[in-house]
Amino acid sequence: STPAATTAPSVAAPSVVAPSSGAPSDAAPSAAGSYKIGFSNPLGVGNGFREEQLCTAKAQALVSGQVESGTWIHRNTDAQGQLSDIRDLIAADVDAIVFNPLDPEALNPALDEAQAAGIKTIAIDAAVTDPETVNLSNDQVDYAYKGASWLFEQMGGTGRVWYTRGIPGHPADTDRDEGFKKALAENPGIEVVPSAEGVHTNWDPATATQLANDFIASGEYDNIQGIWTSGMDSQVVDAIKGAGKSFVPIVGADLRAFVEQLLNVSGDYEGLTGIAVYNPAAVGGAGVKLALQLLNGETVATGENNTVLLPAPEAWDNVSEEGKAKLAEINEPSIDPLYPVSWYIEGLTDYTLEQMLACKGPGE
Amino acid sequence: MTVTQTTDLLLEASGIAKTYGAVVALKSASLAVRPGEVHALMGANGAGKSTLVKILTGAVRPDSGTISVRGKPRVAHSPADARRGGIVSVYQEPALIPDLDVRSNLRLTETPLPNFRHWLDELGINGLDLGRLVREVPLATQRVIDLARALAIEPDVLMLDEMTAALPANLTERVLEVIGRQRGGDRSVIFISHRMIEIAAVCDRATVLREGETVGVVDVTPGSEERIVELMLGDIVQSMPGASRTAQDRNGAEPRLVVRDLTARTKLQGVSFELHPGEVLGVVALEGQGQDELFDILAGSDRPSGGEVRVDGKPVSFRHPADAIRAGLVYVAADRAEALLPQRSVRENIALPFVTRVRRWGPINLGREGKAVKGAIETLQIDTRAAREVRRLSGGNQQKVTIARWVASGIRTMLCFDPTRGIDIRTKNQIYVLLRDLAAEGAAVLIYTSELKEIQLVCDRVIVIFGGRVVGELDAANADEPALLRAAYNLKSDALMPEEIAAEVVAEAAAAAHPETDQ
Amino acid sequence: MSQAAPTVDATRAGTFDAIQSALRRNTWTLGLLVFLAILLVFTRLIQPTYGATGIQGLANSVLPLALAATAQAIVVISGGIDLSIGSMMALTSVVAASNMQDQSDLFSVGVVIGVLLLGLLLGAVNGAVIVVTRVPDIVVTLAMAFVWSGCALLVLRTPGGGSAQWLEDLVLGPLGNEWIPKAGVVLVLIVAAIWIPVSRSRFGLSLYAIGSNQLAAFRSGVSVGRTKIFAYMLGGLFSALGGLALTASTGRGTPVPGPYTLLSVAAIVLGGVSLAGGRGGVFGPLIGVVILQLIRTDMTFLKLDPNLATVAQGLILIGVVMLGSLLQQRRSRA
Amino acid sequence: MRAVGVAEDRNPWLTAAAWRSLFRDRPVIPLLALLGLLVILFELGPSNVSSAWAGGVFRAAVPLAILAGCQTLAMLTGGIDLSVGAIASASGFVVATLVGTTGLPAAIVIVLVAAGVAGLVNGIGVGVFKVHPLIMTLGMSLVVLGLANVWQVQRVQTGAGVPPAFRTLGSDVFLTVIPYSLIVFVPVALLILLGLRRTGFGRLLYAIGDNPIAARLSGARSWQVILVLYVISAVLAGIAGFLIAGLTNVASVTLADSYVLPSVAAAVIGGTSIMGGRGGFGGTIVGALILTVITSLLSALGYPEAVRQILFGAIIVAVAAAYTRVTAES
Ligand SMILES: Nc1ncnc2c1ncn2[C@@H]1O[C@H](COP(=O)(O)OP(=O)(O)OP(=O)(O)O)[C@@H](O)[C@H]1O
Ligand SMILES: Nc1ncnc2c1ncn2[C@@H]1O[C@H](COP(=O)(O)OP(=O)(O)OP(=O)(O)O)[C@@H](O)[C@H]1O
Ligand SMILES: [Mg+2]
Ligand SMILES: [Mg+2]
Repeated sequence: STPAATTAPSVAAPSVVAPSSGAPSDAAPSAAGSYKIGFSNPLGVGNGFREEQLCTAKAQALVSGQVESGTWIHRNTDAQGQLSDIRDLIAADVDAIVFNPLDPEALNPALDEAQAAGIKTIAIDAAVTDPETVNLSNDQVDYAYKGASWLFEQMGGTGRVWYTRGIPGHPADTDRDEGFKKALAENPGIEVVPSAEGVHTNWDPATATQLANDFIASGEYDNIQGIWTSGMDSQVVDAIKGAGKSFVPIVGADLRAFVEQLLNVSGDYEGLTGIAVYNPAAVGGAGVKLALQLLNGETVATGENNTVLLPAPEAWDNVSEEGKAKLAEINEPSIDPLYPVSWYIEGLTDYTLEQMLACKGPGE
Repeated sequence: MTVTQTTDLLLEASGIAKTYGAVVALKSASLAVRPGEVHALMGANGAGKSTLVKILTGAVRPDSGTISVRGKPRVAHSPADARRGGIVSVYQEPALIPDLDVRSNLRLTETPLPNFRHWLDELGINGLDLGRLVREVPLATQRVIDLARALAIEPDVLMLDEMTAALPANLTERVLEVIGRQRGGDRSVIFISHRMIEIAAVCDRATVLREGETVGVVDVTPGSEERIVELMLGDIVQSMPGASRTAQDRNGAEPRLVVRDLTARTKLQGVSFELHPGEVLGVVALEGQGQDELFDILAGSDRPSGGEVRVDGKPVSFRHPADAIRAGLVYVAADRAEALLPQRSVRENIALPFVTRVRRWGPINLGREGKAVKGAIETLQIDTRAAREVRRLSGGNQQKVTIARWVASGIRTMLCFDPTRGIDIRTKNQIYVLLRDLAAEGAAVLIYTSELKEIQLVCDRVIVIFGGRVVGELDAANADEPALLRAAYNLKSDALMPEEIAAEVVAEAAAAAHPETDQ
Repeated sequence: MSQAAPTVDATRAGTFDAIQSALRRNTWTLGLLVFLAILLVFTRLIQPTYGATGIQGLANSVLPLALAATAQAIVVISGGIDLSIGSMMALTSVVAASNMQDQSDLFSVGVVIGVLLLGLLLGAVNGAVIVVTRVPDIVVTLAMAFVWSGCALLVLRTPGGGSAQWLEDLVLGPLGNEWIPKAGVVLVLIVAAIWIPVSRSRFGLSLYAIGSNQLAAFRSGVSVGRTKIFAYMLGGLFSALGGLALTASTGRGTPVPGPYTLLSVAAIVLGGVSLAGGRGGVFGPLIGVVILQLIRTDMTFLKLDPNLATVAQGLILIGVVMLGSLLQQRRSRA
Repeated sequence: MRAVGVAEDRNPWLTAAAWRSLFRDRPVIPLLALLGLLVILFELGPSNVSSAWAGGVFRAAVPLAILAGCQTLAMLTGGIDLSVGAIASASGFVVATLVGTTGLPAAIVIVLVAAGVAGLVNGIGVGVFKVHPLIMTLGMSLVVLGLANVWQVQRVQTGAGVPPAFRTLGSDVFLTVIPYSLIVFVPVALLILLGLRRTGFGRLLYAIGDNPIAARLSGARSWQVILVLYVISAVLAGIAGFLIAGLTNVASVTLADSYVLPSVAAAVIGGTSIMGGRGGFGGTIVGALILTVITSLLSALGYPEAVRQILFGAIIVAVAAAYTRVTAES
């Protein structure tokens, strides 16, 4: 099954663009390369975004042909644990470490040690403050701003919004909060519940569902006009449906389950309006590609904070006809429902959908 | 010198009472110790000796009573407090910390090391490695260490609670010698032992406790043993219903239980006897003569190292109490703490054996169970007002529950280990009658009792165990208390044994009782 | 009648015996050391570049868990168990981080001292509640785990704060020789500085005493309740040190407890501390922590799924205890 | 013939002894009162008690109550089962990954058998090798968690495929109050309640926890009981895992981790003694409800997580101390 071939060509987004499935054929796995890549993901085992991120990284390492082997550390731990994982990778003598940081500052000592050992360090999905590390991230501020602006507009600029967030202290969560607050400042009629700080789902689907259930059960749900989620979207929608309440406009990410809810594929989500903001998990693959570029001595243009920003996130709602069409296009049925549908980033990743879904790195 | 000294006593206690829940350990105990004497504290098992010692040394708080040291009221609040006041005890149970080495144990109690070494030498233990962990040191040595530690503090009053029970002969001798030398100074020793010979050897006076009360103080002189025993036993038991003794008809009937040459390490050395249906066989022994092991083996809790046990003619070998129960040997423990589920109801306690086998794990037939339990409760006349939790029953009723358990499930052979310990006379009578009734219905009963007067009331026959051997067998008719006591102390006839022989026998018995696996 | 030789077997004192008994008493720790050495050799074999950097990383990785394990060891030796260690670490870590951020060095020294006192206080509360209510240790400390982590969230809702530079420098990098990690030196110094005097003191003996046999301890004149509270206070102190280690190594305070409570139990059991109390020391658990971490590192080198390291830790834990109880049963049968 | 207690003469409600015995013998009644108080607080405070709210509370309490049931059974014997979280998570997760290939019934059977094997190993460790239950089940939870993670990496799936049947069972509510999870819970609860009271096995659980020596002397082979106990506990944990997966609509390998400590707490609050021999499932159910209502109350009042945790802890200590006091031997 190669559904990518049918949908990909028609995607003509300006920023995050689908490659044609044939595009990366020139980068088909060649003889094993010489680099060793280390990868560290410290949490979200079972979280679709994080799983897909790992798979894209593996797939990119495979198709690059330059990677001899990868050491993939994908487990739930704390900042101290990620420090120790990065140190293990240093000791394992890898050439580059691609990691999703748990904290913007905590990892700096280990990153310094890595650089001292001649290892390239690339933070993906969120930034660290270590000056030598190249950060490759989605513009999380803009991500939040886009979705929130759409939501507040839907609400007519007034009303109460339930604000659910990710992991407290996580760089991406902090950035998204900034974007959300920016949109909020432009819409003085909007009130945030339960508090301006929102509630944290820890990007854990189970926690998100629990919070939603509690929120609905407490009766507070009846007093709100909109919901902003940090990617724990389909869980909230299902909780609302489970409680038999009517939907309010909701902001989510481009996870397939949510996209399908917005498209009302199953017919159970009549009346649901919402917007899916792209948050490509392919940042994992892009990170590996970037690491290889650095290893090959290519110069990479970075902006402020030594950061390479991914193209501005797209966002598609199910209110406009254009949005509906786009949602239908990007809905990629072979992808796991909890994975983001934006499985590639034009120009920054080279693998095919099948390679991503196979989730195998070099030598595996 | 301005204040008139009201007493020349070193330690005086009076009206001491202590109850543990429903158990009265001490009712009204008094004790007066003069300076420079070795004072024996005597009493049957459970008379309250240890409790009194614990109270005097602050290990236990009395409910009431007064204590004074050198004429001044002084109540110790903890053993450390008592030690500061010059009162130190070697308790019945070892008080050394098993996981610390000897040196650390000494530091813990702030014992002066040279003194300790001195006393250790005196007590006959040379070259002890102070770096050894206590749990690796043999029990007898532990006891001596405990004693040397106490002596090293040079206390005013030193209490020794059955300190010699676990010692081999030569150590016992040294200990007695050392204690004897304490006489005449201004320090005193309170000495507890069940061995008359030791009392006679070192003690000046003896205070006798019975059922928590001081019943007399005796000067220890040759011949005073009889007087002490008399005091320990109390009045002759009030009229009890004469147990209906069925005529014994053993002809043809196969013995229910045959024990041949049973040995258990050093504790049992070739015990043999037979138990017949319809018979109540008594076992009489002093503390620690191997009776515990005998009952443990028969109940399936312990394994013999040699010999043979036959039940209904078939040789048996039990690996678990369940095996013994299946063979029809049920066990009533003396220690209710071992037998009862304290937080469960009377019903659950009685019905426990019903459900132990895997195929009885399913739903309980409550009706049938209720009937069986009710029957047993009625048979034993258990007061069930506090039936929800067995621990709230009185001691006697608790003991009845442990028996009722087996009555409810039907008894072929019952092993009773001191079943009337610490229960009242009425309850005792009920239990005696019950045992006779069971025998009359064809059950066989083996009963060890520390209350010698029970023997004639329940038993048909009695065997006496001493030093792990059966040293005598008496018919119930001849088994009056003096006779039994003499037999139990292995004293032949009315005359006292020559001292050397007695010492040897005691030594042998002690060696046999030497529990090296403890701790 | 008196025989020449005493029937009681009392070994003669002698240096040989002393060494022998010291060896026998520390068999487990020595065995662990041997195992660790083998593991290091194995590590070197599968990863020939493993060297000074690896050791540095190892030391930095084990520091917080090592301190947690020390805390747990002390409490367990005294016959208790503390399920609130991870929460106390979180609380002390956020208190340290939130007060140290952007402060002068002098002030941050004050903060460190304050945090250590806080650790003592938290431990004292744990111990006092146990002694006063007579509720089993495991229930009280489980409940206190909720309380302390709730308090941590009150101090900092999200990871944040900062660490004084000197504190970070204290545990980061080598000390002189590249093979000597500061974190390791600091760990050994701290543990030795606190534990050796304690264990040599009468109080230390009391700790073992109440864990070994409470009744005998009481009769030996030990104040059981007070000793128990002290044990938990020491546990609190080491938890605070663990919290400071977290702050120092990450430069932040994190209010959500890490996995330290349960891993500390695993580490002490591996390190030869008996859960029944009274037996073991703190150095065995320290080696245990290093072994647990090194196994994880080796799995990384072998490119095995890091989650297999978790499986291995569990199996080692179970295996060790089963072995221990088998030996115990054999000994008591013999 | 036997006089009834003195309390008869006076108003039984006024004597301290009467209160003591109420707490001691019927802990469920004061617990229900506490629950009622909390519900009234809820009504007075943030919001109105609606049937939907009740439905939500029941739905959330069911998996907690089942896991607390595992703890209750283990605690009655003086044990504890810390592996229920890992087993529940793994069960929910593995069913979700298997259901596509094997179909639901087969997946359920496979998973419950696997859970039972984990429980069997627990039981062998605790019952035969006499490993401390805390260590045994902690080790087992590490093993199960690790294996589930490995499985996850092997399968390359998020476990998103929570079977619709589980979703209905775990999260749907009938007539706004009655969650479908009661279909599972009621039989399970009846089984535990009756099993503890009316079966030989239940009696033995209490007996072993109350006095293992007495149980042994009465002919019970503890290891058999403990073996079966941990198997039952693991299977119940597996079932709870299905419900949690259904409740959250996701299956992840850490799904039920956050339930472990509350499950112990619910059992303790419900009056089950961690020392064994005392307690029951009735109290545990109320304990689980109390914890759930507190959570709901605090989140409705807008209190942060911090306050909830502190309150949880305080309640556990207070209730446990009260039990210790009233059940202490007089
Ligand atoms: N901690 C306790 N709890 C309940 N009952 C106790 C306790 N300690 C002692 N008793 C009971 O108090 C009574 C007196 O016990 P104590 O130990 O003083 O007897 P003793 O005279 O020393 O007997 P022995 O010669 O057997 O040592 C016994 O019935 C005993 O069962
Ligand atoms: N805590 C309690 N709760 C309810 N009933 C109790 C409680 N304690 C004792 N009882 C009941 O009161 C009665 C008297 O008990 P107590 O223990 O005082 O008897 P006793 O005189 O010591 O008898 P025994 O000699 O058999 O020990 C018993 O029937 C017992 O069941
Ligand atoms: Mg009584
Ligand atoms: Mg005594």
